[in-house]
Amino acid sequence: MSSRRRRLGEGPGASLGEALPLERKLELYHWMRLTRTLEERLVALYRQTKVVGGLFRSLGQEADAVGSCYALEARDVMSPLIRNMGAMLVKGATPVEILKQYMARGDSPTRGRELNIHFGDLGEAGKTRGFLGQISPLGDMVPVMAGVTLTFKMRGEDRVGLVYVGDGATSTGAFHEGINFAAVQKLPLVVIIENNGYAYSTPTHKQTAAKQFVDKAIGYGVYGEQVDGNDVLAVYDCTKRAVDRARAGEGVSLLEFMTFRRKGHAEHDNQSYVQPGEVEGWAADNDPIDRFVRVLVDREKVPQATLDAIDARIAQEVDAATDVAEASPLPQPLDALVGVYADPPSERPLWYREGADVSALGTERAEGWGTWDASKGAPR
Amino acid sequence: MSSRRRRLGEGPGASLGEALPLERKLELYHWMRLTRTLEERLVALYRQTKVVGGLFRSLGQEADAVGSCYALEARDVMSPLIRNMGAMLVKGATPVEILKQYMARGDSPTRGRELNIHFGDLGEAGKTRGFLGQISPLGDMVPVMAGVTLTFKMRGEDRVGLVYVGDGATSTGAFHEGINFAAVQKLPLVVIIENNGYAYSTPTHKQTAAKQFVDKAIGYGVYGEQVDGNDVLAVYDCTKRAVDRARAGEGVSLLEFMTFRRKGHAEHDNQSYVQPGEVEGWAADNDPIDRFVRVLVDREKVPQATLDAIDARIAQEVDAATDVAEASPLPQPLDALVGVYADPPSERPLWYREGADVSALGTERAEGWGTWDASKGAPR
Amino acid sequence: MPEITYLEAIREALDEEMARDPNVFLIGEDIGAFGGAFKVTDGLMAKYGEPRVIDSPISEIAIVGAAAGAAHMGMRPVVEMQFIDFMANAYDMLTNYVATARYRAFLGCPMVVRGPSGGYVRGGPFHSQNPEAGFIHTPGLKVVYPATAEDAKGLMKAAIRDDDCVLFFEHKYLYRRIKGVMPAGDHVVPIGKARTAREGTDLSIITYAATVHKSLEAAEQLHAEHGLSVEVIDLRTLAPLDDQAIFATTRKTHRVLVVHEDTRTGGIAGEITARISETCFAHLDAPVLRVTAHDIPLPYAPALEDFVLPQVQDIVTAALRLAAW
Amino acid sequence: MPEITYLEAIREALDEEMARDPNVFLIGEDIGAFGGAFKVTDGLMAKYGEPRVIDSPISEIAIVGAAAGAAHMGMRPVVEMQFIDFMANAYDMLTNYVATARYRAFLGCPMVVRGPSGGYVRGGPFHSQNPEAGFIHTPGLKVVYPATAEDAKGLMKAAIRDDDCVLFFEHKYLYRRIKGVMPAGDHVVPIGKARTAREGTDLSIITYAATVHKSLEAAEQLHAEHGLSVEVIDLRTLAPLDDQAIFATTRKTHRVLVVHEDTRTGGIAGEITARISETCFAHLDAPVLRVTAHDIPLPYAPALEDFVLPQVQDIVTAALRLAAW
Ligand SMILES: Cc1ncc(C[n+]2csc(CCOP(=O)(O)OP(=O)(O)O)c2C)c(N)n1
Ligand SMILES: Cc1ncc(C[n+]2csc(CCOP(=O)(O)OP(=O)(O)O)c2C)c(N)n1
Ligand SMILES: [Mg+2]
Ligand SMILES: [Mg+2]
Repeated sequence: MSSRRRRLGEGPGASLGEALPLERKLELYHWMRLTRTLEERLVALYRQTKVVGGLFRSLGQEADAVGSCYALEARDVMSPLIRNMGAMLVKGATPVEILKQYMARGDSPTRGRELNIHFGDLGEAGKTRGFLGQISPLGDMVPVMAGVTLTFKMRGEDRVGLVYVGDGATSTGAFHEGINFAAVQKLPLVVIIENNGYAYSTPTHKQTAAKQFVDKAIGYGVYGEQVDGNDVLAVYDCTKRAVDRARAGEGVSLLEFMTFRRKGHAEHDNQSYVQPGEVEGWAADNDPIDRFVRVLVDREKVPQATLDAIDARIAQEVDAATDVAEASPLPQPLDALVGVYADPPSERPLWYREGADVSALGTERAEGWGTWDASKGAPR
Repeated sequence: MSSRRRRLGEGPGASLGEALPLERKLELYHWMRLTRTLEERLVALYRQTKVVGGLFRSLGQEADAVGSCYALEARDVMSPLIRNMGAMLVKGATPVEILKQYMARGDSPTRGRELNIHFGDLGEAGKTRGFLGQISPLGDMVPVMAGVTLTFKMRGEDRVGLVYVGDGATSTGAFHEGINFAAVQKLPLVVIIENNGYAYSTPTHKQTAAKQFVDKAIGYGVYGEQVDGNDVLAVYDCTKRAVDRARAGEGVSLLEFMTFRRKGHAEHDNQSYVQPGEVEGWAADNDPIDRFVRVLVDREKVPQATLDAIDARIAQEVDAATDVAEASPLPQPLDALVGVYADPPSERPLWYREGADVSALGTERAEGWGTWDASKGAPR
Repeated sequence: MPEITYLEAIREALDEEMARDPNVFLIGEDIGAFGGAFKVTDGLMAKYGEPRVIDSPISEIAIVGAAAGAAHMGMRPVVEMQFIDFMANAYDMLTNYVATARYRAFLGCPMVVRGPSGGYVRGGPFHSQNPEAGFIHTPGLKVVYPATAEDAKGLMKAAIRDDDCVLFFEHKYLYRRIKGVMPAGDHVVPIGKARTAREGTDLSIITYAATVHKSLEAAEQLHAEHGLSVEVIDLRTLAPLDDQAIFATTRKTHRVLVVHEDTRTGGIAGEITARISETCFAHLDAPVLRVTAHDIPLPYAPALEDFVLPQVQDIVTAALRLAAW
Repeated sequence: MPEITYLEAIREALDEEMARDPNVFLIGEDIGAFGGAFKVTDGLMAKYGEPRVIDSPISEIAIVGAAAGAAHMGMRPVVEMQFIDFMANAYDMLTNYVATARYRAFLGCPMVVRGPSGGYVRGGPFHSQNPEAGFIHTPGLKVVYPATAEDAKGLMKAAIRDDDCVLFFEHKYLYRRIKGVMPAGDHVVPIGKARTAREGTDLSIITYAATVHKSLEAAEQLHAEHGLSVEVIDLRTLAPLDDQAIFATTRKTHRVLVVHEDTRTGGIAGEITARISETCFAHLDAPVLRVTAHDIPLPYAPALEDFVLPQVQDIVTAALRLAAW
């Protein structure tokens, strides 16, 4: 049987999540808290109009991003979506990078070219952190990650890929073509559907007639599991199993994480379309951090002070990162001309651009600009 | 349960196909034989280089096209693929039309604009025959038929749509987006996957990792069945059930017909990639016409002479149609300029086209040219 | 009549056409109860009910294809792309299926594909595109791109009534910044006709969409500071191009500047230049010049976006050079 | 060295590059054991084995996307579109993902997307397309379209070695009709350089792909029958355009005819005309004229296809008008 699926709660045997040593569980706590704290800081900066463009929250979904990405090794590659800042942090993206990105700074990871968390660091194992920046058109990262993992397979590298899609993105042709291709090629790829109930304003029953997204696994001939996305240990458990399968050459897995988007699609969206009480219900009963705190304090007997200390450290880290980001330079207009192609390394300013300092350009390019060099990794 | 599926042979209860009265069974025989005879004539014309472009056979798949389309009512709409000439004949396309199309004649259904059986007759029930011409990019007809059937639903018309895709076409984004949309909207649409073992040279195991295509039904939340595609009565049975479901408002069905493409992708293809003996095996044991002849003669006690008479009538019909088609006019170059838009009704010839009779054009258009008029149906 | 915004004008057109013709329906992502990402369709589901306003899955191929199928059957679908950038996902369906349907199959595709387009809003590379050039190149499609609220309404009504597929680009920078008073009655602006946004005699600026406003500003400045009389032609329709208007202004001023927000290479300015060259060569006192975006995916940081996109000052600079030719 | 066909020249380039660089691999529909619909990749799976020649499902989005992912990791994928027309299905992936990768993410996409293109073969509307204009409009992509067997080989080798994505259009009419003797050694033709296919002084024809041969025929006829000396420039690369070659021939003959097989409106001729106008206005003794296909989806009946596509006689007629200006 190449396809199996499991319902919420019916875990097969001992949980790999439960079995994690306490210090690793505290790491999970750390990443979830950092995600939330950093997002809260971004909200503050957004309200101060220091964020350029929209702000996308993952409030209430931190377990899903963090727990899954935590199942990867450093050499593995992950491709996040807009609500996977937590996964990026786990993979080594820094608060400073994220803050600079959101503030469109000149020394941000994309130098002000791309939005919010659309950035990556991809390349050789050991030299790069192994995450790939998304683009906006939904579903496209699935074929691209099929290509990344195809390379692992062709080269016999012991690396696994993980790609997230939302419930909404499963409706795209790109998702379908990508997962089907990966399945046929038996690539070491884990595809995670974050079912958070909505795609923008569209509820899942307007997105698919399937009873559950994991039912798609059998149609692609891949392994499937569904899991409580707000239980960080269960998420880890489920993802780890899929990652292990991938690493063992057993091909693609399709995982469905059940969660809920507690904020609007972006900060401007007041969620008028959500049923009354739905958000409040999830916040009260099913906050992934609250749930995990209970596990840590009640079951694992972690003193509250230990968690408070982590929180305090994170608050400090985010403060410091904010200071760095706020002090960082804005992009220089002429930098817009650099790096569309490897050759020519830069465009010339259009003739009517009086004052454009053409001499600054020529065909020379600044170090690390424009072209990605595998031996150096992406510019930080 | 919105999804069910059935394996080859395990029919649920009495077969609607077996229950057909004999004269209707003889109609099925007629359409299958006409399909084969007409294709054989096309092969002869192809060898005489009277066919413009490629020739695509459905040899060994006649039951699948004919049996399924026969389950539709006259008011229903069907969208064929390249191997569904049989379905088009059932829906009222004439041998003359098909021959003229293949020979690119000026009074062919597309006036020499489109290839082979890429033509249709779509519009109001009663006024049109209800089939929609395909385009080459595979999968695209699924969304389009979703739109056609959406109209039936919006208007409360008692009409059903049927669209064919090959095993290969299931890999396209268009197929996925189209069937998913239709499923969510619960449209009266039957989607048939003709699994004939190959997409051009590509065997199905390189097309999908699923064990069977019908497994995709559950992932779309639609009703699914798999059937022996070379058993015309079983095909009818299975399709009729899906059509009845659609008509009753129960939404989309996904049917998988198991069959085999006994000729190359097109006439030029020598099928070097097929396993030795595979074609011969299907020809010897599983020819849909031979099988149905046995049913008719052995079980239904139809005298062979009755079948011979049908065959003779068809041979005559195809001969006569060939004469008409061969005598039909070639397209007039200036007709190329007519009907890209409703307004303007024609393009002007480019200035360097000396001798182009511009005066013949103007803004007047010939009757029935250029614009489809629902009250008249497509030009024949 | 009160002033309404460009966005409201589009909504008014949709509303009036839905009221007029029961075959008109809307389909797109989040356009129903939510009213669309920019609220263009706000209130229309409440007014016309669910069957006439369809919230679709995230499936641009499907919604364009379904619209085509419905259009064949006599419906008049209006498709919203949440951002026009995602039209790229339906490129095959639009260019191969929809554009050719009438010609190859005698099937009409009376449908509109509309959506927020264009930059100057810090939208970054995938929420700022101007993909019109990729479509004016496709026989069988019509393309409009209004610059005023009046035209937004009148062209939308014309687009819905057109018997062919019309791509309707709405400039999101103008959505709430531009207002107008709608002419009374059934206000329909014919597709294929340009508009003289400002009369002038010394040189012509041919443009459309957001850069109409930049060009008008530049024209004002050129007049005030340099005494130049600049004619500004707002194309409004990009396919079919209004050759008569283009040639008339060329013959009048003998100097033409084409301005567009789209990238330079392969943008529409090239086509316009070629047509002018072919037809009005003897009337030209200077080369046709182009002010466009740089050939770069649009970056989102304000300083970068402003550098890449054409600005008023660029138009002034180019116009002065042209005037001095 | 024996003569080989345009098609064999492409195969030879693929073969040599696969032998040279283990990162080069092929992906597409039916390209493996079957050798591709036109047999371009015939024998390469037998020679290099399955991992380096991948038969894909019918999934243009997936194969382009997968190629991009592999290219990021240092591979050099060569994607076959079974017909170039189906590139439309991957338009989003090509224009939004691939073209922008270096700019927005500093990720190289060294990949080639190649396939049989063009008409004159009774292929009908979906097997005859020339979609180059839709892509030269996209910053980040390179586009080549060779007319000779030598260039087919040399440009393919350059394309595979290029650090960016190159769209490689192969004219299927030329596949087996055009032959050439390959230069010895590692024959690489640089991307971005046009070729003078025929020297002349009275007027210039700027063209590429199949119409290079039609133009050469026309030039011969113009010489023989009218004593005209016609220069023919074969662009070879369409993005980036070889401005220097375009301007040089313009300054030499002062009369330019642009010929392409693609439809007229929005075709590349417009861009070329605009560049000439901007840069060489004073050198023009006549307008830049265009010979192109009619703006029509290509019909397949011979009489119709021949009418819609540019023919030798059209070029002669247009050249005579230009010469007489
Ligand atoms: C192809 C495409 N169409 C439309 C959009 C616009 N869009 C951006 S996010 C979004 C909703 C995504 O929903 P989902 O996939 O469920 O992810 P979530 O936001 O819930 O995490 C939409 C429609 C897009 N980005 N890409
Ligand atoms: C989007 C797209 N890609 C590629 C092709 C080229 N092509 C035409 S038919 C074919 C194989 C189709 O196989 P299948 O769907 O199984 O149908 P069959 O020929 O077996 O009936 C291919 C690859 C196409 N028509 N459309
Ligand atoms: Mg969601
Ligand atoms: Mg098949």
